[in-house]
Amino acid sequence: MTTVALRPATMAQALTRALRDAMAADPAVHVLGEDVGALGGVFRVTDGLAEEFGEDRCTDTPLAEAGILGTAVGMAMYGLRPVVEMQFDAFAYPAFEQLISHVARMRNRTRGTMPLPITIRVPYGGGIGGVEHHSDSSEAYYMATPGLHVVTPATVADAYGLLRAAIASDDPVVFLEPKRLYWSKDSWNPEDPQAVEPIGRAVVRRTGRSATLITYGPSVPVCLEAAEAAQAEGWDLEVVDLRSLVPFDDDTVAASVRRTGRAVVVHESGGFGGPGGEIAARVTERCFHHLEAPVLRVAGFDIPYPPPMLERHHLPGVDRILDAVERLQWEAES
Amino acid sequence: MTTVALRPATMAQALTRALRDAMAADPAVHVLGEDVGALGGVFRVTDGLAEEFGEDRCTDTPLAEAGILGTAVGMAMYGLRPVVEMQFDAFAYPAFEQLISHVARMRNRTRGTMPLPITIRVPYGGGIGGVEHHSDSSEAYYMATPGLHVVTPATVADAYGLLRAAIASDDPVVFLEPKRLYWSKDSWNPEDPQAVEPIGRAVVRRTGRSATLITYGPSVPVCLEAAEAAQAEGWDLEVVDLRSLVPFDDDTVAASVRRTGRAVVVHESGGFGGPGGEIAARVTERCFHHLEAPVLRVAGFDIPYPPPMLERHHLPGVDRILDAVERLQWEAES
Amino acid sequence: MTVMEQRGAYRPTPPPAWQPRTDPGPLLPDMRPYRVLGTETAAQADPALLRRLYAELVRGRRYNVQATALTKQGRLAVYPSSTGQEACEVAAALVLEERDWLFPSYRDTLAAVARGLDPVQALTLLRGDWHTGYDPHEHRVAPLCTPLATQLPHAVGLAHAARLKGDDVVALALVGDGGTSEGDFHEALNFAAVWQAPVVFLVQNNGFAISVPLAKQTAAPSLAHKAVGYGMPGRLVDGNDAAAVHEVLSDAVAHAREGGGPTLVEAVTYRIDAHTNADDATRYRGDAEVDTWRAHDPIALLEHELTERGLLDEDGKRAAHDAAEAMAADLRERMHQDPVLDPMDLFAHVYAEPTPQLREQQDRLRAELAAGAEADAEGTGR
Amino acid sequence: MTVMEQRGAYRPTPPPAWQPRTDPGPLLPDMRPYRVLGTETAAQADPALLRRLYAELVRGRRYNVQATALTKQGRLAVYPSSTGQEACEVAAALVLEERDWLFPSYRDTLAAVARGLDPVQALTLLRGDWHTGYDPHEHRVAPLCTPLATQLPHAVGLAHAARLKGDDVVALALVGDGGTSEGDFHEALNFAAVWQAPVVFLVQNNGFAISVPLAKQTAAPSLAHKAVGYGMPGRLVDGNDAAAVHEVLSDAVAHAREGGGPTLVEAVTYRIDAHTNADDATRYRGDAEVDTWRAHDPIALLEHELTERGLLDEDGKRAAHDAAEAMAADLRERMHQDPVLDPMDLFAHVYAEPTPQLREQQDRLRAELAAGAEADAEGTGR
Ligand SMILES: Cc1ncc(C[n+]2csc(CCOP(=O)(O)OP(=O)(O)O)c2C)c(N)n1
Ligand SMILES: Cc1ncc(C[n+]2csc(CCOP(=O)(O)OP(=O)(O)O)c2C)c(N)n1
Ligand SMILES: [Mg+2]
Ligand SMILES: [Mg+2]
Repeated sequence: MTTVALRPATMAQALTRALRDAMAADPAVHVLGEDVGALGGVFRVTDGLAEEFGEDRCTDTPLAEAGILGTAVGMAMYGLRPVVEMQFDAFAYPAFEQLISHVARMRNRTRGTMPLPITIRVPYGGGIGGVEHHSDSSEAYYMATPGLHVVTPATVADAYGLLRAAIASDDPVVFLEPKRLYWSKDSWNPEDPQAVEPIGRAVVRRTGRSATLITYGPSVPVCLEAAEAAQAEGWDLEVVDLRSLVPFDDDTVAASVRRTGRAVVVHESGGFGGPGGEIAARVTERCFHHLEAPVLRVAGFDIPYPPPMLERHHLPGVDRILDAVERLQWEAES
Repeated sequence: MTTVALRPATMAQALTRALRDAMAADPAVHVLGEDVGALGGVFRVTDGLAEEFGEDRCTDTPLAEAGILGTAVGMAMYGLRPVVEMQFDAFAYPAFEQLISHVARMRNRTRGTMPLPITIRVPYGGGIGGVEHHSDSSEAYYMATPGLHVVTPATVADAYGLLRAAIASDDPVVFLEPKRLYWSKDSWNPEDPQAVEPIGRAVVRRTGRSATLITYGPSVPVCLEAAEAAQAEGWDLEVVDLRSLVPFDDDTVAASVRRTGRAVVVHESGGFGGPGGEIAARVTERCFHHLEAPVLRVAGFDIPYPPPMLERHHLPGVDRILDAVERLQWEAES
Repeated sequence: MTVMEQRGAYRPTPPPAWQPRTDPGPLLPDMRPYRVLGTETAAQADPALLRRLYAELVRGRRYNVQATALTKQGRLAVYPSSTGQEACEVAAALVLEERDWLFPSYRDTLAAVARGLDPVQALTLLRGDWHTGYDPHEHRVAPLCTPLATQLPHAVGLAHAARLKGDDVVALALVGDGGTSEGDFHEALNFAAVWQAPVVFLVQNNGFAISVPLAKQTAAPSLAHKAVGYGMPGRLVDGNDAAAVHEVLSDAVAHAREGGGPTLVEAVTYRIDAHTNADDATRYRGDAEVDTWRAHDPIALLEHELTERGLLDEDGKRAAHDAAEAMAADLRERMHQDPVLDPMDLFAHVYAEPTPQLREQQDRLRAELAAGAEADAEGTGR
Repeated sequence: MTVMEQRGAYRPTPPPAWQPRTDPGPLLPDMRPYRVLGTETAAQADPALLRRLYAELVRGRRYNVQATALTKQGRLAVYPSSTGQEACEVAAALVLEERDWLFPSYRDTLAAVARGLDPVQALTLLRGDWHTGYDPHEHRVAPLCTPLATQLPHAVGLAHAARLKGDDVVALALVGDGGTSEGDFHEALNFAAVWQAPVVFLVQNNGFAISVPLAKQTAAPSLAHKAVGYGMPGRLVDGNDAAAVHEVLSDAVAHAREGGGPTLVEAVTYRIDAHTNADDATRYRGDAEVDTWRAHDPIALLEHELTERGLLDEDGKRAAHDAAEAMAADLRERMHQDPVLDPMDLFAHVYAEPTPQLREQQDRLRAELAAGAEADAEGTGR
């Protein structure tokens, strides 16, 4: 085993590095979006790319999200691999028709002759004090759209690895970047041959025996924190980071819940019609006779995302997770 | 009890009647959409309205769904009650930004001072031999959007009653009309004072003791048929027609499942990330200790809607429902 | 900081950054649709081209008639006829080189066929056995597009990509008059102009969007006038005059090929048939209007010109007619064969590799089908 | 039916249905932005109006400076300054009657304030205590709109509704240069023209959409030229010339009020500050460009005119300045008070009546808050 030099970086930096490496490796990779050029994106994720690869490879588009995604479709039809940046979650909505009616379906419509290797980067979620329309968790819409992969990293290393995998994928990938983790820091080595993560595999971030917290993206660190806090109350919680919502890693999730017998799904997105329902339902289908309690959900409320001064009441935090764990019918335990 | 004269009508006719009665009752009600005027809509639901109420009350718009919904927002801001027709499910997608970012949020954004009483009629679902983009089941998107009511009738009487209620509601309602039930016929009386159904109440369409089929819209008749067929195999199935996905009638659904101890959710929409996950999860949360088996789901496949010649393989039919019922772990029964 | 400090110096000049980005004059279309047939310009038209156009128009009309008949015979789920619009359909196909790309809407199977696509493949969507019946790369024809105007940004992106790669490729995108109202029309034209992409937009203004007449769709002087708002030239042409449409489109394609950027062409034409076989046009228009347009029929216009100039005799007409009948007979025969379908295809192309979830569903359907086949064999069934 | 039977008669006339729907001539904007200050036209301007504009500009600039300062003091989450654009903001507010409606974007809190809205209420969105800080009906100011161009169809719908009801109401909608690229811009202008709705669209072309300069946004001769594609007049005006903006907008509002339909006005101006306090403008533009615009400052232009004509002396300046300072002091003081927030409001306005599901969530939060308060009181906590 060779020793690899680890370097500290933020998630935003890891994403930039992933884009840069992908562009260097394959001239077909083009970045386009609003303010991705000279400005380097409002979150600076495309910083330096226009300078290094030229404006034809990293292009400031007119402000029109359907136009951005629609032209990316045409570019992909001609063999390019566009990486599109949607500036904020809610500003991807104008592109939904292109996404649902074309991006997700083109391969299928054409019996596989016209795949669309498009990566759609969407900074998502709250916790950054953004005013309305800047903090939506829109993953439920993407999950309900067959033909898309839906991926979201929670660590610096995964940000790099999964984005590389997304760009390398011959299918469209909605790549959800948790805004409030952009500035999270960690040590990681992009030259590690294992740096590129296959899409579709969940990972157990913390092992435990009492119950499983199933989560992804911005809620992963919160769940890890909750697991630490739970230790003090005598619960040994396992934390599964899904990483990929589509495809869904049933095996990893079900194996964990079969071990622990209890589960809570945690996400920031609204609960009703959100990802948690799907996850709880499929876990229950697979682990029914192992479950000591129904799979519970801790999610954002079913309300439009709150204004900055109230968002802390909305976001699933440690206490709310622990409350749910407490409701997992421990009395039933013999 | 007064005797009421029942008249046979199709669901499409009941919807027309609901629009006409609502327009006659309240001059603020305006219908707008593509081809809703002289043509009477591609499904003839607005037949005769332009003639009776004038083109200012029933207006053919330019072809631009965001424009239709966006101008409806402005009309509602000025006190009108627009009823918008989206020509087909997939053609509502261009209006998603207006829907999610404005229609669903305006009341909340303005602390209740600017409610938007808009009804958005969306013919949805398959089974009519439509070419691509004409048969989507898009209810998962609407369910995941707080601020909307999501309603869908399965009977002629409900089509009338729920559409009247939707138009009367001070909140935006996405009114999903099951395309393949447009020509379903039944007897009903619009003058019956109970004709207007409150939004948010599920109804038990068939009582049974063995298991509950939870369904809505186009799948209701299929479930009733399945229940009849099941009788022969010794299962006495209850069928719950949700009618309203938002708000969700937890009480009626949970009461049924507590009685029967088993449940299958049936819908045409794709399974993954579809309504069934939410429904199964919330039923399980509420009825865990009454359940003899996990709540199962019978749904469309997780694929883009098939071409007409293959759609019968995709749509949940009687056999698939009975197969699911069979998997409800009857052996476990003492 | 006070207000006074913030304020700038005094310079009562015009706003510093402003200058017209383009001279609008050359972008504006003429106020009358450009015509060739029946005018003096016709004398300059290439006889070979006119004869070719004639043969294609006759074939195109026959194709429309045949496809409409197939709906009545239950062989097509639906058919949006381009009867009356054949000059546009045919010219759109003929002005392109092999390496160029065509972006058709649902109404433009004829353009795809005129470009070389097998008519049966072109009709697959409308027969209902699959969404797209051909490999788009083969004849460089994008999938027939149903959601209005959504194909336009695709054409722009493809043309832009080709230019970035240094390839000499032009994209021609078709859209209806109604489709110009969609946001995607606007966004596509804007991107095309900003990027100077080699793309040509052809609006077939056939007077209606299903039942909605043009006057309820736009208040613009013409749809071609929209071009100026994007900084591209707009051209207005008689869409039933095949020679005129061919010339205007050829010029636009050449302009794009030379790096001149996009053009918006509005072809004024008329939808002689109903929107589709499922539509009842009598609900929104009278016969009289249709008749005025029948008198301006694209085939009649061209036939008259060719006959007048001695370029077409009865034999020539018969030859075109016979070729059209042969195509129709072949189409009829092949469309009367049931397509062979495999339900398992439903899962084959959703992703490069089916997800584990799709694999499960695939297995379930396979088992169902096997059980069904067995039951059928045994003459039983639930 | 054969092809021959299908074909129409011969009539080599122009396409029957086609006629220009409007004469494009009068719709086209002039090629230079309209100016009043520093030109001969200025002499005809109403002195009272010019003085009023001056006072408002000074107040507006002070408001921008104050709001920017509040971001540094942590009292605003974010502030998109309209420094340099005050002439547009103020004129937009002043040309409207009480009963008219204003549709601002996120950058237009100043227009809302100039229309009479309490500055603190106008800043609620940007402070972050709620999404909209005022009842839109009170001053007929729609909620500040963040998703680009989405407010434009709202303005059209409202104006159309008012006209249908027989009310004399005009809507004025503000949008940025970047926002003109969005599909909603297109759809809104098209609906407005087809419906002849009494609405005026004011594009503040401030040169940038965050970092993206106009040349990457459009290739049009001017943004005002887009008007012709909708069949409405386009007007180009020097957006730093308050008298000119006021005149052009007044004309457009009067035109709309008289039933003449919509107008598109492009005001050429410049965003002196960064996009918001969070933006770093040095990444995409140089000081030199900003300086040329500082020299074309809207206050300086007007002040020079007024001074030259003896309409403004030092006392007058002082009075305007003092009024602005008073406004700023009041704003500062009130913005330094913490807003009183009730987390339960999160559930209060999602629907007219909370759903059963929301009621449950509301109860849960209430219990959490009570538990937290108890824990706080006991000095404990998890
Ligand atoms: C986004 C979208 N909305 C609505 C429709 C339904 N629709 C199909 S064709 C049509 C009319 C289109 O008219 P036009 O663009 O003039 O083309 P034509 O049919 O006349 O060729 C409509 C409204 C659609 N296909 N896509
Ligand atoms: C639909 C949408 N996409 C993206 C954004 C993010 N965004 C906010 S302001 C802005 C630039 C807008 O530029 P412009 O319209 O010129 O207005 P200005 O900010 O210059 O006043 C962008 C891209 C948004 N608010 N809405
Ligand atoms: Mg048309
Ligand atoms: Mg701007």
